[in-house]
Amino acid sequence: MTGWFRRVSAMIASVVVSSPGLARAADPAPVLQAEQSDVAQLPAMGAHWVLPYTKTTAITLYDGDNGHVLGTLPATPLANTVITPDRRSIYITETSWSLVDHGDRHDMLQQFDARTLERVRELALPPRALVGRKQQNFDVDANGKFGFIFDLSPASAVTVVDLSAFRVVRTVDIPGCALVFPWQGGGFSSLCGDGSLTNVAVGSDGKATVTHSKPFFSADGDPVYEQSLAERAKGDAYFITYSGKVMKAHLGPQPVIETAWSIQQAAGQPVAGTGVQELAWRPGGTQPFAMFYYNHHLFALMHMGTYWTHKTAGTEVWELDTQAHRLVRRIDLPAPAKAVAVSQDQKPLLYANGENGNLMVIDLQNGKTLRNTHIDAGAMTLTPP
Amino acid sequence: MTGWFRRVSAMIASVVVSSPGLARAADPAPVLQAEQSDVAQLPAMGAHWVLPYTKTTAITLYDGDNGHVLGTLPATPLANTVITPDRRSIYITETSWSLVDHGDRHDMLQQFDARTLERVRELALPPRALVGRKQQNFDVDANGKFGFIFDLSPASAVTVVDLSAFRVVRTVDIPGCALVFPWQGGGFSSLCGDGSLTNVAVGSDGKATVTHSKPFFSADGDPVYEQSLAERAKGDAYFITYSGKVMKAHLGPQPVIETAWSIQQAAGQPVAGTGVQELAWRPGGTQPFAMFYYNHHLFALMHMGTYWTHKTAGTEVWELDTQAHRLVRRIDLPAPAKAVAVSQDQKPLLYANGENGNLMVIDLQNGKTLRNTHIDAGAMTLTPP
Amino acid sequence: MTESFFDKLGEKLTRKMAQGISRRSMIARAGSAAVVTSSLPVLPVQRAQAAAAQTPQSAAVSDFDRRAQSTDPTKCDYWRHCAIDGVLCGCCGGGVHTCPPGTQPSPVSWIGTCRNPVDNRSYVIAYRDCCGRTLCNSSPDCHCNTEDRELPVYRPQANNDIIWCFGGSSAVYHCSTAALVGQAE
Amino acid sequence: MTESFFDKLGEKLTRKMAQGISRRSMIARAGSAAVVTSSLPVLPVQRAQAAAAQTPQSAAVSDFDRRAQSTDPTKCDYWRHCAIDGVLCGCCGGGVHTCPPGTQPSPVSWIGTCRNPVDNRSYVIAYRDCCGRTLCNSSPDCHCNTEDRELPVYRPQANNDIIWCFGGSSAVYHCSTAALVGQAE
Repeated sequence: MTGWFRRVSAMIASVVVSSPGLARAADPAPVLQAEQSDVAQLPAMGAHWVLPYTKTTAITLYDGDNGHVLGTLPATPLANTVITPDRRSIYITETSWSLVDHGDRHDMLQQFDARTLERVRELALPPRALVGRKQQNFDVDANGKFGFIFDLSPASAVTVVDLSAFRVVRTVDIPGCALVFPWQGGGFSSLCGDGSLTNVAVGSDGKATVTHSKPFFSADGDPVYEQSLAERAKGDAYFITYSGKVMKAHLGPQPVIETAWSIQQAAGQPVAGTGVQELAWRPGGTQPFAMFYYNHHLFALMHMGTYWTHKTAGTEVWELDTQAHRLVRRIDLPAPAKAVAVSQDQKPLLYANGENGNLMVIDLQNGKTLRNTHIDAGAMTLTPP
Repeated sequence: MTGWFRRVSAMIASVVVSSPGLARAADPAPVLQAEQSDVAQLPAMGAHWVLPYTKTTAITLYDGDNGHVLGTLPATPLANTVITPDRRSIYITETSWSLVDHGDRHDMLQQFDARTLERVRELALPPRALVGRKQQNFDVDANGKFGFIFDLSPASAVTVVDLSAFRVVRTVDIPGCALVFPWQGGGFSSLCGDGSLTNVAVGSDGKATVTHSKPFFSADGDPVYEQSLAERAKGDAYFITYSGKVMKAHLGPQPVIETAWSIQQAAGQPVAGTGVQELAWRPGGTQPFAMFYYNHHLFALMHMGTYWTHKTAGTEVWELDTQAHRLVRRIDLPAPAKAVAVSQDQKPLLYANGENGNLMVIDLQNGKTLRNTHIDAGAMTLTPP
Repeated sequence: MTESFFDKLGEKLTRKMAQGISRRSMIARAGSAAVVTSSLPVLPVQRAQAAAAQTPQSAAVSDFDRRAQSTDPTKCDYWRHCAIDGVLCGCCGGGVHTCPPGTQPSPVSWIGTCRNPVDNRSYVIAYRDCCGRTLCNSSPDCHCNTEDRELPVYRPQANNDIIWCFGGSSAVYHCSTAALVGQAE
Repeated sequence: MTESFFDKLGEKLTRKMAQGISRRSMIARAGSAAVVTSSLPVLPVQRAQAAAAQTPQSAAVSDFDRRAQSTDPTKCDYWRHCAIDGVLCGCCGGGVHTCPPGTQPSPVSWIGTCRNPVDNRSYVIAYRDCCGRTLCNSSPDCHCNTEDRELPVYRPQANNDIIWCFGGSSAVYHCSTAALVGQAE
């Protein structure tokens, strides 16, 4: 107890009581003791943690069970985020300028410890894509060896990062293509403007080998959502079109793409077409889809509208069995939502970012809304894998 | 018409009409012609321009007459801003980190052209004070030769900048003192914790000479507001205490401080004391005072409260004649306000930043509220000198 | 039009792209880069041609077009704003094809096709972002996100989520304009 | 308390101040700096002593103290928050004296004196900011700005507008704590 603290103690000793006119409580409570400042650490990441983007400055980490804030990660709406498969790290790719809106541009990959939320490592990247609302701008493969970061400057490329060595391995040009859907290991596929996939195998030596699949959708007629889902652990993707057709794909050098099925048809509704005056139930939003990977049920934000309403907020969430191609249930939302996410545990929670900035939390065991709170929710929400 | 534009023209020529099913208007309107993108420039700064801090990212430049946005200057709530006496430039001091919340710290003085809002020059500074809501963290002298920037790290100092050469001349330590109130030329005074002024003369050679005035107020008993007013053109300051005592001072190496008078007494109200249970009309807010320098009428945000409500929003603005020490009028605000500003012309407008984020605009010729609009107004508003 | 705005911007873009490639080469390529060949043209503007030309169901008018007005360009339902995403520059000290003071128009943009309710003609609109300054803090009425014929990022020239700030001094987004390029026929 | 938290922070502060002076010397001082002598001590903590000791009207209880509660430290009217300005760390993954994960407590702070409604004693509170991360986006209920015995910046240790982030890795403000230092007598 020396130095600075001694001086503080001296100060305390000299400060007079500021309320001598008031009687002390009848029961003489003990004088409260001095506290030491400390820093909170988190327990192992829980299945019910939920990480919505909030305002334009952060990802705020909430406990989905009680709505309490657990911590903050710095992130603009253009940042991309991955929780590692082992839930021990959170990667964030971010772009900033040294003098806020000018000066040197910095494109960075940052690794945060999921318990301390401290920035463990960071790595300078080539310019990454500045494009909002896309989970698949950045992902890692299932074994956590490689990270894949989409670039657009405005030519398309992907930066491959060795996550163990934490260094850039190479940049692979993918002209006419975009986004990354990771394989189970050793590569990724990208969606292309001609309706095909470009597939990039990355060897353990870092060498890239590229293949092209045949077109399987029409970017002009009924494009596949950028926010289609990637299941890292299996190397599968669920490509979903504006009109609500779902195509499961197993990714690799030669992707296998299953036959399309219609969300609406699975729900006993008319198949939705692409007519600008054709009213139907349609998916929409900034993060319109989530999946409960235990049983591969798809959760889709749905609204009634015509074609070209792919960004429109959903009034309902439809739960769909992707194996049986049938509707499980329709969940009415308390308010229209732009983003949907789901926890990956035996008592799953559904999260929805309202257009009004609320985070809605719905218990999927009984469909009840547990919370509907204004948190300045942005366009995306993450859940632990 | 070559290169890129030729390709665009070729594209246009091949695009089909997207509404062939609709009849053209009976009167065949001419086909609209292609436009060129351009950048707006502003006219000379008008007396009714108003520059509130908005959200946490900007100073938004509004036309007070019609409420239109004229432009945006980048500024956090910790930025400080000066419109030069000739209205041709806007200086902003700002602090940022190269990687948003970490990396290299940059403290900068930026000069913006008031017509183009382009950043004309910028200068790296020693670390400046990071302290919100203080106009007098930064000011320039009346002839625009020197800029004075308050530092706090946590020792107190002032950085003197030669604005013509755009370089740091020196840093003057001012232990126990803070803020800058510029003289008519060649120096500044700072308020000190012992109730005195420290006065720093800066010669044309950059040499600093320091004097101390005797205490004239009690920082413990009834401190002078940090947001007291500086009248650059005359080298005067209007020091106002928490309880509403006004002391006019002529600044220089030997400041002359006039006798205090009470805002409340001038208004025919009881003089306010410092009792924590003493209800009275009191000034308060984040920018509680403004002055119409043509006739030296003081505008003070006033509320009813006890002592230690110096940050509390005002429900009224009191206009006071600082020469006759009498109330001119009391203006009821549409909503409680934290900041007040006034235009400096013959048809003066009063501006007030509501606690609710609104900017209120009041015509001082008739006291009518012209506008009361939500603009995410922050803690300060500037008007042209 | 001897040296048009587009020409100048085209030059700027070329310079910028050259710099970009140079920077990437320096920073990233540990070995030789794997270049994916593709039948698609690389220039986004050429892809936009295809995107705009093959709009499905072009015989019908979209809900946006049906409801659009032609009098107030500072509202989301102004006819040219059928595929805009962002803050309208007209609310920020700029105009429908004018960047606010202190910002720069992007030399490249995304492209929409919108119907003018006055002449019932469809026009090609270049949604050029204005860049290099922190976000414009305008009225919420001026924040739009419409989606007619808006395509995913793998069709970049028809995508409005991209920060279209490739050629300026910085790629910081400020607001979006909707300049008329020509009639869509 | 062999090597207390305060000791460590004190060391940190000393190092930081040395760095700050060094940096200033390098960047700014064209000639020799003019040093203002003053009878006031330089260390803020010592000034705080005077500020806290000479509170006017100490016999009466302020409106804040009168209305304060002792049960919910995530509200502005919690008794320790009589002079806080900022976001409560208890709403951000921290606690009343605990910084949220990923942030650092400032080694120095502003000082308030607040009355505990449970024992009617007054305590000295150290309002330590947690630093080094972008602002906590918590509920508006957690954004407080109280003002009991809050003094201007020329009495820095009693001022709550200062970003009290002098010793950490960066001076970016995240939230504010209200640690109990001791009884005010």
